[in-house]
Amino acid sequence: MGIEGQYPLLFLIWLAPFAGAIVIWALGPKLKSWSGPIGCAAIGVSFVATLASWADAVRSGPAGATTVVGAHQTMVTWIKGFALGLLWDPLTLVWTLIITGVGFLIHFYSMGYMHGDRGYPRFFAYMNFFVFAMLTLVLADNFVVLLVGWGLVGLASFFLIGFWFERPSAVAAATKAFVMNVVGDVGILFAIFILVAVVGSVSFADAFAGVQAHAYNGQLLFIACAALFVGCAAKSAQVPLHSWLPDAMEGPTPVSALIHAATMVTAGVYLIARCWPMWQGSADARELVGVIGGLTALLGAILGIGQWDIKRILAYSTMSQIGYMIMGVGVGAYDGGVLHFFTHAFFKAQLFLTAGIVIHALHNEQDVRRMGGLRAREPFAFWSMLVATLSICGFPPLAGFFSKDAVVYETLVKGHPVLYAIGVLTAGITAYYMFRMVFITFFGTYRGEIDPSSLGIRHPELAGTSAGLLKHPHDEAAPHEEHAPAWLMTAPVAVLFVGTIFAGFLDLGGTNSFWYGLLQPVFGATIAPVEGAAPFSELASSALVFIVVLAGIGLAYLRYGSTAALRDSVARLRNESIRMFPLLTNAFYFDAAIDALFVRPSRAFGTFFGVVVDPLVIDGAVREARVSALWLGHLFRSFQTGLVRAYALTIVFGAAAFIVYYAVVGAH
Amino acid sequence: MSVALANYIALSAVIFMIGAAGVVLRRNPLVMLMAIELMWNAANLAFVAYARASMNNAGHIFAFLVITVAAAEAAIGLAIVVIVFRRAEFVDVDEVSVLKG
Amino acid sequence: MILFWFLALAVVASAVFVVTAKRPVYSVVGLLANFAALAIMYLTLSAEFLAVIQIIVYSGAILMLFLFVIALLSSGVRPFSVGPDRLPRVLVPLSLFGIVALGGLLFVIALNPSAAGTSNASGAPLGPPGQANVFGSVADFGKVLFTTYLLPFEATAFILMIAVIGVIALAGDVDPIPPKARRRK
Amino acid sequence: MLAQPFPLSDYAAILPLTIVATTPLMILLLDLILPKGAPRRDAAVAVGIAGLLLAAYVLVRQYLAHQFAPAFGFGFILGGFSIAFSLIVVAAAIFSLLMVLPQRDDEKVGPSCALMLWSAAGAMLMAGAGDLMTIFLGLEILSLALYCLCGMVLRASPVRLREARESALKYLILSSMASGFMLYGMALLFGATGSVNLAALQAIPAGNPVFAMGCGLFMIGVAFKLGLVPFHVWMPDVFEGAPLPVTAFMSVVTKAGMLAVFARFLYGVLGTDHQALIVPVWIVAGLSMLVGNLAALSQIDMKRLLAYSGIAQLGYIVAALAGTSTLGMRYALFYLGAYTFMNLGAFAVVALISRDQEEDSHLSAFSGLGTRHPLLAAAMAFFLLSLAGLPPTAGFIGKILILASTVAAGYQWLAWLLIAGTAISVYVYIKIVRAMYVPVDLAHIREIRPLSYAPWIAVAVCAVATIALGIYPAALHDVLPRIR
Repeated sequence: MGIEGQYPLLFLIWLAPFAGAIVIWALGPKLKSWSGPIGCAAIGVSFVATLASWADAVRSGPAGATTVVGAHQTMVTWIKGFALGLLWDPLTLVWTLIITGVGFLIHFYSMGYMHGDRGYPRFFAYMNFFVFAMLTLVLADNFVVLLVGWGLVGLASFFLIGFWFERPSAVAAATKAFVMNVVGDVGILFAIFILVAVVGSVSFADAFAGVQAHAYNGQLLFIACAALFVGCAAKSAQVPLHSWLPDAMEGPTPVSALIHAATMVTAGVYLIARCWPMWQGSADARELVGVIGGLTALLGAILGIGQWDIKRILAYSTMSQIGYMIMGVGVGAYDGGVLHFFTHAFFKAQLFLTAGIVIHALHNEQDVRRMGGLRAREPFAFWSMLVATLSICGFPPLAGFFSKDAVVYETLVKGHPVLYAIGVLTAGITAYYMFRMVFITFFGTYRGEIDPSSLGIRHPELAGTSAGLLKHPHDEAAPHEEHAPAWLMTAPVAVLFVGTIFAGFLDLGGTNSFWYGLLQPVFGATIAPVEGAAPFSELASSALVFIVVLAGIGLAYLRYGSTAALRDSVARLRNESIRMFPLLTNAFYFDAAIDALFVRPSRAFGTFFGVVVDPLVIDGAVREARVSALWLGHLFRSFQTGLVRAYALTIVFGAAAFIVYYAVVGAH
Repeated sequence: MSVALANYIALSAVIFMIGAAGVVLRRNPLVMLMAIELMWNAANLAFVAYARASMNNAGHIFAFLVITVAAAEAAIGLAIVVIVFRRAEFVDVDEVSVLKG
Repeated sequence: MILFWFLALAVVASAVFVVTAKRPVYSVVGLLANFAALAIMYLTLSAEFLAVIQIIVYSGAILMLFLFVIALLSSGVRPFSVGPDRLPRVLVPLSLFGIVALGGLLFVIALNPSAAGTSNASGAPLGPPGQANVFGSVADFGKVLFTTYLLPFEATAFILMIAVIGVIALAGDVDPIPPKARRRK
Repeated sequence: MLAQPFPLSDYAAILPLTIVATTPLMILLLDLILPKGAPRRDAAVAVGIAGLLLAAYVLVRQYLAHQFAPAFGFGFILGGFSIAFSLIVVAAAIFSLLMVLPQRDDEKVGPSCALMLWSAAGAMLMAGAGDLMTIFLGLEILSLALYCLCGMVLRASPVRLREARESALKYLILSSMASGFMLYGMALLFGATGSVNLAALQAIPAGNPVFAMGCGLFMIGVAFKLGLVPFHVWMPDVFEGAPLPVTAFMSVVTKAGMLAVFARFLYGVLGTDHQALIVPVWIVAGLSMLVGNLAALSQIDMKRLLAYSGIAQLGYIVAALAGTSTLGMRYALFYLGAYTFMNLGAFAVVALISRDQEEDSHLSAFSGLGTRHPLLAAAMAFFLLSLAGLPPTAGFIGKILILASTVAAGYQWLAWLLIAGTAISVYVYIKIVRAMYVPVDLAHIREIRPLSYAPWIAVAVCAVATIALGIYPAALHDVLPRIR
C-alpha cells in the first residue's frame, strides 16, 4: 500500500494543527483574540500542504501494480515486527481535503461566531486538537495509530460538546457521547486483538493480505468486521448507538458543523472504506452494515420530522445521511459512499453554519416555532439554507443529487431491493422534514414575540429548545453590540456554496469521471460498473427518486408553506406541538418495543420522546449483559467463603489434579 | 539387612499425605501448623534418603536449611496465632472469616 | 530391616496421632515421638549431624514454642475450645477424595523402580550406617556447608533475623480492643 | 582455617542484594536512636529508599558492564535476566515505601521498612537463584517477612485490625502448605538427578517419573505464589486484609520473584523438550484470565478488585511464556514492567485518597474524583485503562505482544482466552472510570487530605511510565535482556 519513501509534507499536514493547539493552549491568555487567526493559520497550512501533496496521493506504483497507489512513509519501528507509518492514498486525500478544507472554513467562521466568548482561546485550542486527532485517524497506516486517533477525536469531541461546562445539560451530553464512544473504541480494540491473533500484525497491509491468503477461518473475518463495525456505529451514530448525536448539539454550532456533521461522525464510513478488502471477504459483514445503515437512514429521517430545535433537526438529518453512506459502503458501493461523504461535508457544513447565523441573529434562539418570516430579514441565510436544503434533498443538479442517487442505485445493483426501497423512501421523508424546517423558519411572519405557550411550547427545557431560557454564557459576557463583523461568518458560507452546488459534477461521466479515476486505484474492480444487474437504468432510478422528493416537498408545502398554512401558522404549530405523539406513533412504538424488551418499566418516562428512548435502550442492553456477567462473578465469589480450610481444600484439589496429570505423564 | 530406597520414599509420601490431610481437616490453627511441620519433615526424609542413595550431602544441607527455616516459620506462625486468638472466644480457624467474597 | 519397619510404623502412627488427637497438647506429644523416630531414621541413613539437629531444634525448640503458646492461649479458666464447624459436611468426603488423589504420588514414587536417582543403581539397597564413614559426619557436613553452600548458609542468617524482628514487631502490639467480658463455655 | 572458597568477584555479583539486605540494619539502628514521631518515620523510609536506589544504581552498572557470570558455584547467576527482575523488584519496593508514609504508624514504620527490604532481598535472591536451595531460601525470606508485614497494623479500628491479622494467618497457613508441596517437589527433583543445581537438572531425559512428579509439585508452589486459579484463593483475602503498602508490595514483588524462578526453570531446565511437563501451567494461566476478571466484576473494594485483576494479569504474563520462545520471555518481562507501573500507580492513588489510619479502598471513594482531583483522577483513569488493555497505555502494548507470542507459539486457545478475559475486564475498569467522571452530588463527597503527599511521586512516575511505554514501547522493549 503506497510507494515507500520520505514525505516530509505529510508531517506538516499532520502536525501543523497539533502545533497550533499547543501554542494556543500554552499562550491562550496572552494571545486573546489572536488565537483565532493562529488556529486558522495552522489549519490553512495543513490545507495548503494537502494540496501540495496531491500528486503523491494519486501516483501509481510500477506498471502493472494497480493496487499500489499513493505514498507510504515508515515513521518508527515501534517494537520489533511492528512498524508504524503514514499512509497517503486517494482515500486519505479525500478525507484530508475535507478535514483541512472545510475545517479551515469552519475555523474562520468561528472567529465570528465565538467572538467575545470567555473561552475563545480554549475553543481554538480544542478545535485544532480535534483536527490533529482526525488527521491521525485518517493518516494511519495501521490499526493502532488509527485507534489512538479514534480515541483522541472522541476526547476532543467530549471537550467541545462540554465546552460550555457551566451548563449541566452540556456536561451530561458530553459524558454520554464519551461513554458511547468508548464502547466503540473497545469494539475496535477487539478487532485489533483478533487481527493480531490471526495475522500477527497491526498494519492495514498485513491484515488485508491475510484476507487474500484466507488466513481467517470460519466466521473469524465476520467477527473481526463486526467488532470494527461496533466502533463505526458508535462513532458514526448508527442504530442503536446513535442517541448521543442529537444531544451533542449542546456544543457550539461550529463544533456541530465540523465534528458532528462533516468529519468525525464519518469516521465509520472511512474505516469501512479503508478496510474494504475485509468487507469484500465477508458477505455477512456487508449484509450487517448495509442493513444497519439503511435502518439508521430511515430512523433518523423519521425522528427528524418531530423536532423543533433547528440544530436537532440537522442532527437527525446528519444521522440519516450517514446512514446512507454506511449503507453505501456496506453494500460494496465504496465510491458512492465516499462521494456522499464528500458532498455531505459541504452541504451539511453549510446548513449548520447557516443555522448558526440564524441562531446568532436571533440571540441564541434555536426553536423553529419562534422563528418564521426570516426570508426578508436574513436573505443571505435564506438563500444559503435553501440551496443547501435542495442539495441534501437530492435536487438535480446539486451535489447531493449525484451522491445520493449513486448510493441508492448501487444498492439495487448489488442486489438489495429492500435497501433500495428504504433509500428512496428516506429521500422523500428527508425532503419533507427539511422543507418543513425551511418553511417554518423563513416563511410566514416572525413569531419570536409571541408567548411561547400559544405556540405549544410547554417544556422548553425538556424539548431541548432554548426558547430564550438558556442563554449561552458568552452572551452574558459580551453584549450583542460587540459582535464581530458579519463577513467573518458569511464568507465561509459563501465559499461552501461552490461545493454544495458543484461537488457532484466530479462524478459525471461514469467510468471516465474524475471521481472514478481517483478512487478506482484504491478499490480496484469492486467498484467497476456492472451492466444489467439492476432491473432498470440509473436514469429511471433518478427520476423515481426525484418524483418522491418532489412529493415530499409538496407535502411540506401543503402543511407548512401554502398561503393557508402560513396564515394561521401559530395555531397550526400549536396544534402540531400538542398532537405530536399521534403524528409519530410509529417511531414511538419502535422505540417502545425495544424499551419493553430491555428495560424494566420502572424507569420513568420523563423526557420528550425523541430523546427519551435512546438512553433507555442503550442502558438497558448494557445492563442485561452486565447482569449475566455479574451472575458468574457472584458464583466465583461464593467459592471465596473466607474459611482457611476451604481454601486449603481448594489448593489440595488443584494439587491433586496436578499430581494425577504428572503421574500419568511420568508413567507413560 | 538392607532397606530399599523406595521404602523410605514411600514412607515420606505417607507422612506427607497425613500432613496435608491434617491441614485440611483440622480446625485448630496450632494443629494445622503441626501438620505443616509434618509435610516439611516428609520432604526432609526424602532429601536425606536421596542423599544417601546418591552419596551427595547436598540433601543433608538442604534438610538442615529446611529445619532452620521451619524454626523461623514456627516462631512467626505462633506469634500470628497468638495475636489472632489472644482475645478470641474459640481457637478455631473457622472463626476467622471476616474477609471473603 | 526390622529396625526400618519398626521406625516406619512409629513414624506413621505418631503422625496419624498428631492429626487426630483431640487436644493440641497430645498432638505435640505425637509430634515429639514422630521427630524422635525420624531422627533415628536419619541415623540409619548416615545423617548423623541432621539427627542431632532434628532432636535439638525441632524437639527442643520448636515443640517447646508450641507448648508455650498452647499454655498461653488456654490460660485462665477457659478450656481450649473449638467453635461450630462452618465448612459444609459434604466437603469432608471430598477432601478425602483429594487426599486419595494425592495417593497417586505414593504409587508413582514408591512402585517405580527408577526412583533411585541417577548416581545410584535403580532400587539398589542401602547398606547399614557406618559403611561410608566420612559421608554424613559433622566434619563432612560442616565443610560443605561453609564452602559449596556458603550462600544459602548466609541467607539463613537473614531468615533468623526476620523471625526475630518480625516476632518482636508483631507481638509488641498494643491490643486496642478492650478486654471483653469473657463468656464461659 | 579454610581458604576463601569463592573469589571476591562472586561477592561483587551479589552486591545489590547485599545492599538491600543490610540497609534494614541501618533502619533499625536509626529507629533506636531517633526521637519518636515524624523524624523517625521519615528517616526509615528515606534510608530504605536510598538503599534501594543505591542497589538500583549498582544493578544498572552491572548490566552496562556486562559482568554476567554464575557466582557461588551456580548458586546465584548474575545476568541480564536476574538484573531485569531485580530492577522490577527494587522499583516496586521504592513505590511501596512511598506509600508507607501516609500510614502514621510511628512505632511500626522502622520494622515495616526493614521487613519490606528483606522481603525484596528474598525476591532478588530468587531472581538470580541457580539452585534449588537458593530458590527455597529466597522464597522463604520473601514469605516470612510478608507474613509479619501482613499483620502489622497499629492503632486502627478493631475491624481493620482483625482483617489484617486474619490475612496474616491465612497467608501463613496456605503459603506454608504450598511451600510444603514445593519442597517435596524439590526433594524429588534432587532424587531424580542427585543434584540441587538447576544446570544438572537439565540433563534428565524425558520420561523419568520421579522427575515428572518433582516438576509437578514444584509447579504447584509456582502457581500458588503467582496466584493462578485454583491456587489463587489466598490472594483476595490477603490483599484486602494486609496494610495497603504491603498489598502493593506483594502484588508485584512476590510475582516477580516467582516468575523469575518459573522462567528460569522453564527455559533453563525444561527447555523445549519437556513441553508436556508444563501444560498444566498454561491451563491454570488460561483459567486465571477468565476467573480473575469474572470475579472482579462484582467487587466493591479496590484492593480486592486489584487482587482479582492481578490474578488475571499474571495469567496473561505466564501465557506469554507459552511455547518457551525467546520472544515470549521478552514480552513477559515487558508486561511485568508495565504491570508494575500500572498496578502500583493504582495502589498509590488508593493510598492518596486514604484518610488517617483507615484505608479508604471502597469503590465509592472514587466517585466524583474527576471533579475533586482532576489530575489524580486522570492518572487513575490511565492506570485502569492500562489494566484493561486500552491504548495509548503500556497495558495495551503488552497485550498485543502477548497475543502475538502465544499465537506464534501455537497456543491459539490461550490467545482466545486472553481476548475473552479482556472483554470482561474492560467492563470492570471502565465502570470505575465512569464513576470518577460522572457528575455526582458534591455534598456527599469528602475532602481528600492525605497525611503525606509522598505517594504523589509514585503516582507521577507510574503515570508517566504507563503512558510513555504505551506510546513508545521500544524504550523498554529493546533494552530488555535475553534470558540467562
